[in-house]
Amino acid sequence: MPAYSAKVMDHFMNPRNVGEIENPDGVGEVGNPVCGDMMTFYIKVQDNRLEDVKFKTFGCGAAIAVSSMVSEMAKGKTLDEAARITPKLVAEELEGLPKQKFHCSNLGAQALNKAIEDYRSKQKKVAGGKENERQKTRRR
Amino acid sequence: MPAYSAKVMDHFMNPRNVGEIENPDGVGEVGNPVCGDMMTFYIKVQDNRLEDVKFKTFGCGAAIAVSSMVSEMAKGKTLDEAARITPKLVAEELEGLPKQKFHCSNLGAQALNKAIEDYRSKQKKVAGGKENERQKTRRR
Amino acid sequence: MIKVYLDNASTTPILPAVKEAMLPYLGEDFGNPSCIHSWGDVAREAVETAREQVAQLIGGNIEEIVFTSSGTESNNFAIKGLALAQQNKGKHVVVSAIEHFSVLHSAKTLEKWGFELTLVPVDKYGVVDPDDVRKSLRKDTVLVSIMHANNEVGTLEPIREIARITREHGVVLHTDAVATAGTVPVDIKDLGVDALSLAGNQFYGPKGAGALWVKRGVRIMPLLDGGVQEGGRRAGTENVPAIVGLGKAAELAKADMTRRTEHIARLRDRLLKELPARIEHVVVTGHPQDRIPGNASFCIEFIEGESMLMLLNSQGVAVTSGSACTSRALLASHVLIAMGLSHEIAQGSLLFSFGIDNTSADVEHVLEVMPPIVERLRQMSPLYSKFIKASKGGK
Amino acid sequence: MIKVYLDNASTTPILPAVKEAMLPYLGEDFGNPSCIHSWGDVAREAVETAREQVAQLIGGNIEEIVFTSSGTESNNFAIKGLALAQQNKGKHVVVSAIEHFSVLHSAKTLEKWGFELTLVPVDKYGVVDPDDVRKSLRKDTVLVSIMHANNEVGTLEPIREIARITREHGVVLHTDAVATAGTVPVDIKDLGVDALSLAGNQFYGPKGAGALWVKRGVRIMPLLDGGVQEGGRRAGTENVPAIVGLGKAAELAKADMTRRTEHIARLRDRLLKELPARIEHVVVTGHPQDRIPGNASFCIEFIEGESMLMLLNSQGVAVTSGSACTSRALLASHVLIAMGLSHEIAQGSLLFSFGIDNTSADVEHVLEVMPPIVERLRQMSPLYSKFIKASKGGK
Ligand SMILES: Cc1ncc(COP(=O)(O)O)c(C=O)c1O
Ligand SMILES: Cc1ncc(COP(=O)(O)O)c(C=O)c1O
Repeated sequence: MPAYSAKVMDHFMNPRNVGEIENPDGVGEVGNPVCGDMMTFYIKVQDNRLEDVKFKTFGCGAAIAVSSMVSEMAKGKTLDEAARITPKLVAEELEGLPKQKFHCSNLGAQALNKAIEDYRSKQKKVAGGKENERQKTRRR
Repeated sequence: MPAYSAKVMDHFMNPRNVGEIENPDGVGEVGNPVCGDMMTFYIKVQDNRLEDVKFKTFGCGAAIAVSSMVSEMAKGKTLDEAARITPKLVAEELEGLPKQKFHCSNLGAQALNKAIEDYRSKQKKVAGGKENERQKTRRR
Repeated sequence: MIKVYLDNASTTPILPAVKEAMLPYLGEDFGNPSCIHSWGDVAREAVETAREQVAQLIGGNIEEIVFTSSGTESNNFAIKGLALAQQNKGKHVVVSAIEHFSVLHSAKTLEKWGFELTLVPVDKYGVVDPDDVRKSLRKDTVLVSIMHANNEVGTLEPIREIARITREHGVVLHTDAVATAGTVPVDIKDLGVDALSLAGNQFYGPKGAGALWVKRGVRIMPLLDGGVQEGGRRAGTENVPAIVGLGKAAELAKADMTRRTEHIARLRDRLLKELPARIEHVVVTGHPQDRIPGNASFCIEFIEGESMLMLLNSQGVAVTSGSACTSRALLASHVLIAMGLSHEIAQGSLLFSFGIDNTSADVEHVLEVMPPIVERLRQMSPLYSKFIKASKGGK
Repeated sequence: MIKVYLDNASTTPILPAVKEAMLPYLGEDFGNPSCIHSWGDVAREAVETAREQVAQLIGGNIEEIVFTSSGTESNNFAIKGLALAQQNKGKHVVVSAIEHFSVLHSAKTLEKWGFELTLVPVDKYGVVDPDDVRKSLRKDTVLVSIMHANNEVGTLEPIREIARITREHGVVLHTDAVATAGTVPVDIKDLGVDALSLAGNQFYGPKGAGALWVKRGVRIMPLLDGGVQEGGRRAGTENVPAIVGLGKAAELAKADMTRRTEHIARLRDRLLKELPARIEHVVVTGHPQDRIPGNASFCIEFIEGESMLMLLNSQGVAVTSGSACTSRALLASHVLIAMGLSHEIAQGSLLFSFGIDNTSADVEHVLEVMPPIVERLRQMSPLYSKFIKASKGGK
């Protein structure tokens, strides 16, 4: 292995929160197959908290482990707390990543943030527009 | 060893005809310590034949073996025959020499030839001059 | 746990007889071959025997063999040394787009040194068209290097035809035969090349010994300057045990080649046929027929290579993905891209490379563990879910 | 026949514990360290352990160690790689006149590539004057390389003082420590150098593994292009068994250095003192005190080295003459000539190099067989007869 920690191996072999959320409150997709990794994060928000987080990832062992770890770290946190999950924190929680895999932790944090942003931008539209009610109904 | 043949090793370990000849009929010295090898050949001529051949050599194993072989090949030959001892013949008699030692066989043949030339040039002087008698006496 | 080594393209196990041959030189016979004493003699004779064995393997003369430390060194030596030795004639070099990085990056270094470089393309099977080589030649071309077979997809290149062209034009031709020498018949006269790289750890010899064969009369500059070892072409105390091992491995390879090839190709053929039959969306890469016997290479769509390797490893199976072993992970193999595959598909490359120790049971094990691994990763893959949704008629 | 190996400067025997450590990697643990599976893991861990052991030996950091195939490769890599990496800053390089050919000829290759080269002289003991290094420095000097100790005459160089000067001038300093690392304490911080070469076969490790230590932040161009092994600084499949052996040898050398040095120096000192006492016209070469512990080097007047080696060998004694092992025979050692000896005297050079397996009996054997050998060759030598005649008052 590219010298992965036991924690990375655990999250790779037993990834938490794999999957999609039906009618998610936010979706964040980063990366692409050309650069080798692609992650999609789905979030469900309840009372400003991440009630559920799921992901799908195409990529190396580190990409999968990072996705799993990010999802676990984010779940239950408030949106503001979750937005403060940095690549460094993710790598630390995973007990380190090989140098050439640092970008995976970047991607993971980015994907989560994108999902949060997605949720927030939708919220803004909701607050400002009359589709308010229609959306609420659809999202429940 | 630099891949010396058994014959070379034999002539190196038991060199024939090492030494000097007192009052030689011809002396040939070639090489110098800068290039690594130096040979001095001494010859004694009787009835146009090499009655005795001796050498002193400073140099590598091949230089010593070549000197010994040349002395052995030359001994008993007529001057003309001896002058036809080529480096190639010497190397063949020694069952080959490593490439980087070819020059040793050149030196050996050269030294012998120089000694023969030395003898011949002295002879010319003798034939042409009046020191004829004095030289003869000294040389016997 | 079942352990199945199917990464013989990365390095092979060392044959017991090869190890045995090496041991004295790690013990009593530790001498330096350049030295003028009996320890030196023993070491020198061992090296010269190995040189004979390697020369025999490829049909060369002993003075034409230069020992190196690896296939990589042989290739660096060839590309840089042959080009530099001829730079007064011209500064243009031609290599194929699918060369091993040790050739490709050496050629790039030549570019930094003022040479011009032409990369010859390949078709979808990874085959170089000799005509493309012909077209690439210029007045100032001094070197062409085309590999004998590609290590990732196994495709054999038409070296004979290429050699005919380079000979016509008086251009030196090097071939990287690291993936073929000791595995399939390699004869330098038959191929018609001027220089050829090989490495012992590709045919059950040790790591640490390779060779470059350079045809008599072809000039080359040393890569390693220093003493006059290897006829002044490669300085440095010879790695005697590894060279002895390389020689022994060459001898055994020559003697046993047909049997080995048959055994290996039989196993490989089953995998090449069965894997795509058991798993959907699998692309076989490389040439359908003209490939080295041990190579079974695929791209598994929608998933990425490293994660497959890791899950296969958890099932005891050792394989490699694209050029994973020599490139920064995550970059898709330059070989597959040159063959026209998309990055997306190239990321899912997987190379099973068979060796003489493999058995039918190994193939069956792979055929058993692969489908669930692929399934599991596809379930995780956003690309796969997109594909499924798209094929169901959209989101 | 008594067999006495006194050529440890050419290569040392391999310690049984070193061989033992290597064996698994010639057997089951044959993996390629770059590979992503358990065979790769085992090999990679072994290489990283060795890296730690080598780093410890010289006080460096693990990421600063690059494994190579030999001292020669380390030196080529250092000289060419450090100079090329800095050529935008300047193209002037300084090395001493007594460097090993792997440094000297690398520097000459740089000259062909447009660099300028200054050779710093040495005194009669082979010592470089740091002030000469200072004077050689120019605005465009990018690299200085001075060996830590000379392998032929054993003289230790004032690297610390030289490092002070190069640091002042912001010039990169490399030292060839092949003759010292693993033999005497070598600490890169204490020396103050920027790069340092070493080789395992100089301290009871195997042939085929050396290392270059390059200080963090110092740029270097690869000599071997290709894969990303060794952090992209040295491509090619790692020679795992040899690297493991180098690591083990480094560990043992560090642990056992004082005892080894005392043992070796004691034997050496006796020979240094006794040989000139028993044979007339013998010159001790190298520095009287500042020399590596195993080195006893002489010039035996009026006779030539190779023939001495051959006769010594016939008495079971293995030694070397000047740079016989790495130079074309017959050329007098460039080291001795640089020290001011005449070609005539330099031709008679003889190097006895002691190792941990030598005993007092070995020295006594040498002292016994040497005088008749010298006598015999002198009787054959035209130089000697000239000398005798001259000292008797001429012909
Ligand atoms: C075709 C080819 N060339 C060169 C090499 C380089 O060999 P090494 O990494 O042993 O130096 C390889 C290695 O697998 C190869 O397959
Ligand atoms: C000082 C020094 N540098 C470099 C080398 C080159 O080492 P190798 O021939 O093992 O490559 C040697 C070899 O003895 C040496 O003594």
